[in-house]
Amino acid sequence: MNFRDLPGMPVARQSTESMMTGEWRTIRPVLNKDLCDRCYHCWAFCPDVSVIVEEEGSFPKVDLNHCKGCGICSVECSKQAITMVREDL
Amino acid sequence: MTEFQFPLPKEEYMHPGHSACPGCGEPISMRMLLKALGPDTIMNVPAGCCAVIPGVWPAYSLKIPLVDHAFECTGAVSSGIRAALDHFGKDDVTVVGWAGDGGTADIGLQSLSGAVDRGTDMLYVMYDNEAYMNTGNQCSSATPCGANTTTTPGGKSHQRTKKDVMKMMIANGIVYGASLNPAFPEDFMEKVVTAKGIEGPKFLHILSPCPSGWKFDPRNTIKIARLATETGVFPLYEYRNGETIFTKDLKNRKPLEEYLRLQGRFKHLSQADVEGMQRVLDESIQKLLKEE
Amino acid sequence: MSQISRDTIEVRFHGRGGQGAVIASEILAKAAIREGLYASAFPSFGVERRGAPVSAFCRISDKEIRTHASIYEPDYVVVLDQGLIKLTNVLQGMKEDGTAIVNTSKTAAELGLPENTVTFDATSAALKFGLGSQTAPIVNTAILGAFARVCNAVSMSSIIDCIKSSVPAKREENAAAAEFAYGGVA
Amino acid sequence: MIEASTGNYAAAKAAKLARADVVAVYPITPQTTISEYVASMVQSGEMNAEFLLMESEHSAMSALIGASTIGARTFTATSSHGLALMHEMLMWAVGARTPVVMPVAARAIGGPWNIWGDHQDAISERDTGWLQFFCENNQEVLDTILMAYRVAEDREVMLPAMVVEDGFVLSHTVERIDIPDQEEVDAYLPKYNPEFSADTSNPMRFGGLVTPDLWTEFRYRIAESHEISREKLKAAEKDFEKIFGRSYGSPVETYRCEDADAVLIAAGAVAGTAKEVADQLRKEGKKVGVARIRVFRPFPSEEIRKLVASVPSVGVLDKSYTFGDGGAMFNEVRSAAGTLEIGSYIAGLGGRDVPPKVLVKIFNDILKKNRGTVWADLKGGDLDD
Repeated sequence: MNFRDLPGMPVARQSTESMMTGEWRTIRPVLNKDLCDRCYHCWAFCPDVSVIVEEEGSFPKVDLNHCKGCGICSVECSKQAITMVREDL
Repeated sequence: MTEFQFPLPKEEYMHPGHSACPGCGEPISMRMLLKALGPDTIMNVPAGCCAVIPGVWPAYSLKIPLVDHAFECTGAVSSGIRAALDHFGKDDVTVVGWAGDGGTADIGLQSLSGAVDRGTDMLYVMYDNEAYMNTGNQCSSATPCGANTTTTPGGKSHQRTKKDVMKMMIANGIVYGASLNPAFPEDFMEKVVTAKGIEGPKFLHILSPCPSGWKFDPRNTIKIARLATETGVFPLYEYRNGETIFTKDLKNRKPLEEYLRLQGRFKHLSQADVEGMQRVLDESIQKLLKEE
Repeated sequence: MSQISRDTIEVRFHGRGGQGAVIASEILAKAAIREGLYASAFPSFGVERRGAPVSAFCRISDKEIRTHASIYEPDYVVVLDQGLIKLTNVLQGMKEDGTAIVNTSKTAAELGLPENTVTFDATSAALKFGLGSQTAPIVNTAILGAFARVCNAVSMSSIIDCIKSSVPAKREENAAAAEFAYGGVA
Repeated sequence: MIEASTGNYAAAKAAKLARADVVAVYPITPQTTISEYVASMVQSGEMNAEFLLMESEHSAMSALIGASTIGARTFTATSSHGLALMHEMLMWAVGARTPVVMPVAARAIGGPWNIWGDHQDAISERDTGWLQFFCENNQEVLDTILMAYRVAEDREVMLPAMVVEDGFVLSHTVERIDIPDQEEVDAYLPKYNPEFSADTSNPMRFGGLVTPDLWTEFRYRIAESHEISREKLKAAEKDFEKIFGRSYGSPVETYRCEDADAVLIAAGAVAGTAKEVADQLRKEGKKVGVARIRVFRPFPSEEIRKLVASVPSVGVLDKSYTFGDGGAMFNEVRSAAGTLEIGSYIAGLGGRDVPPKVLVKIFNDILKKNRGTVWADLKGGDLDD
């Protein structure tokens, strides 16, 4: 990008979706569907908008491109269905 | 724990990929707040974590307009945005000033007071991570007694009580005030929706645990937030028409120690210190219950 | 040498805070402007307090006034309070052919002022028309009437019009006081 | 319509004629009556603006940055400590590209206290990126505010503009001015129509975090807009002359400079007095002229370079002092002219009158080609009697 490409005002409007914050992660959430009762606490408390619920009733999925691996979902899961697993294992 | 099915509106007003630290409490509350307010919202933010989290230019994480400005002027900028919207007949747009505890309780207090005094129709949010976190955990006037920060090293020297901005704002003339905790989403959402429906200056105090500053495992953000209310450290209440109503039970409280021991910022406290703090907390809650 | 072109008339008012010297200078400028002339009026920018000596200035010209400096060599000096004569040299810098207009019941000679002094009892005139009180008469409009009689740069009718549109209260009484003064000066 | 008007009344009228949408004020001498006039015009319905009473000048500027981002035409006024307090937000307004227009009733800055006029406040903001105009009289105050909106809000400029009137010397002096008709002003000044404004139907972030990777480019774009504003201002003044029949020779007005042996460069109301003195000195056979810097930002380097090259001796009068070497305006002139052969004169600080006799001394000193910094009205100084 050179100076000519800048807008006349410093307006930012490109979605952060292109930022691959999943790279920050050292542990990742793994869901045990046998235990999950789809309470969606994992979805509600995710700071990174990285738990995806496609429609009501479906199992939550993790957007690994963006999930930073904080592990809040694993603690807030009402059925302890999420475990955090080391990325390199 | 509150049982709820699909507890929040599904619509997202935040993109993934923002710059918050893993486990940060701020984007959880921001996400909930926007779900409650909907798209007809314009927000303004000062310096602080809230200026960094939405992303590095040209990337931007929210799906509402956001206006950046300097540290001490959140209230004033909200007033200006509101005035312009009113002038153009856009009174259906909610104006949100979203600032941290330093930007509110310290450097931004004058501007907030001015905006409340002017009767600006705005939702002012103090997301409270109890220190200057964006500069690396320096003590603010919202830092609790005894907490370790880089400017209260060791923590023991910090014996001031947390500044009660809500009381100041009530005296200043807000039409609605509430404390909000993202660990209680239904209560959180209800209060935001209530506030949105009232015209005038509203002040929301949101507890925002900070894993790096409070020194806890990021996975415990919501757990700690919940304990803050369950122990009585962060009572949940609503202020309206001169009355304060507690929205979560304050009578059956968990021991303060459960909350403190999860956080490295309090690890230097002796058992006697903790007991002393429990006594102070109990006394203050007795007082609160009498006021209700 | 005067650095100001003589096409310009320069007036300096001396009064006490609250007597209306500043308003008088502004009314005079407004009246001149109403007549199509150029004028400027400004107070001495001091720390003004009620009763303290103040001065105000007015320039009138048929050309654009570019000078933005105080007046040091006035063509006219207008004194709203005879007590000021003892306190300050009200005639300081006045041109040799200049004229002083002083609010007093005495004569110039009695006050030790030179011949080119016109005296008029503006205090009595003000009280006659109910402007201010015995202790604090508001004499500015009356003395403007006297000034208009002495200096014909601006017509009396314009001054009267501007008094009526400028004074905050008792417009007719102020105008009448000015008319009375205009007729009463020898 | 011909009226008797103080500089402050002229400034308030200009805000009304420009149809400012949002006005935010905080009182400070000698600006206060601007706020009062606007308040009464809004109160009476003569002016249709949102009127915000702020708790500080910092907040006034902050509120306007917010309002401008929504797409509102914005107005405030300040002086001295108020301007200094705004400093941070002056910088912000530039970076955010919010074209706020603000008269400054220029005044000394304490301590100790001094409420009177000089240029220290405005001149100290020369690095903020605001366009800065210095006016000679009250007509120019009104006219320049209208022109300032035209230039500031141009999509290729998008910079805030400061219109400086000398505190008291203009702000509180009644002068004859011609107040234009609303229809004429409407024809001259289109509605503010920015390329971007905060709108919920097209959400974006106004500001954001810009890293070292692009900061230079953003700063360059501001510098570029300053350059563009030069031509835009000339065009704005030309159009102004067509409609209103007045112009001011932006950016540098020269008066009897063509054949001059000595030229005094000055800004603000004192330049008018200097013109009178130049006429007088010419009658005495001294060939002197006056160059008035009307536009201080962007600095008219090219015009000044040409002028200085064409005149045997030049001096610059500053109503402020920059602690370094001479006056700020002097330093700009010297830098643009590329010569050390220029005199710096400091006078008229903190409300001290600059009478013709001081200007005569300065002209004579310039004619003698004295160099260095001269405090021209210093009691006991080089030019004292």
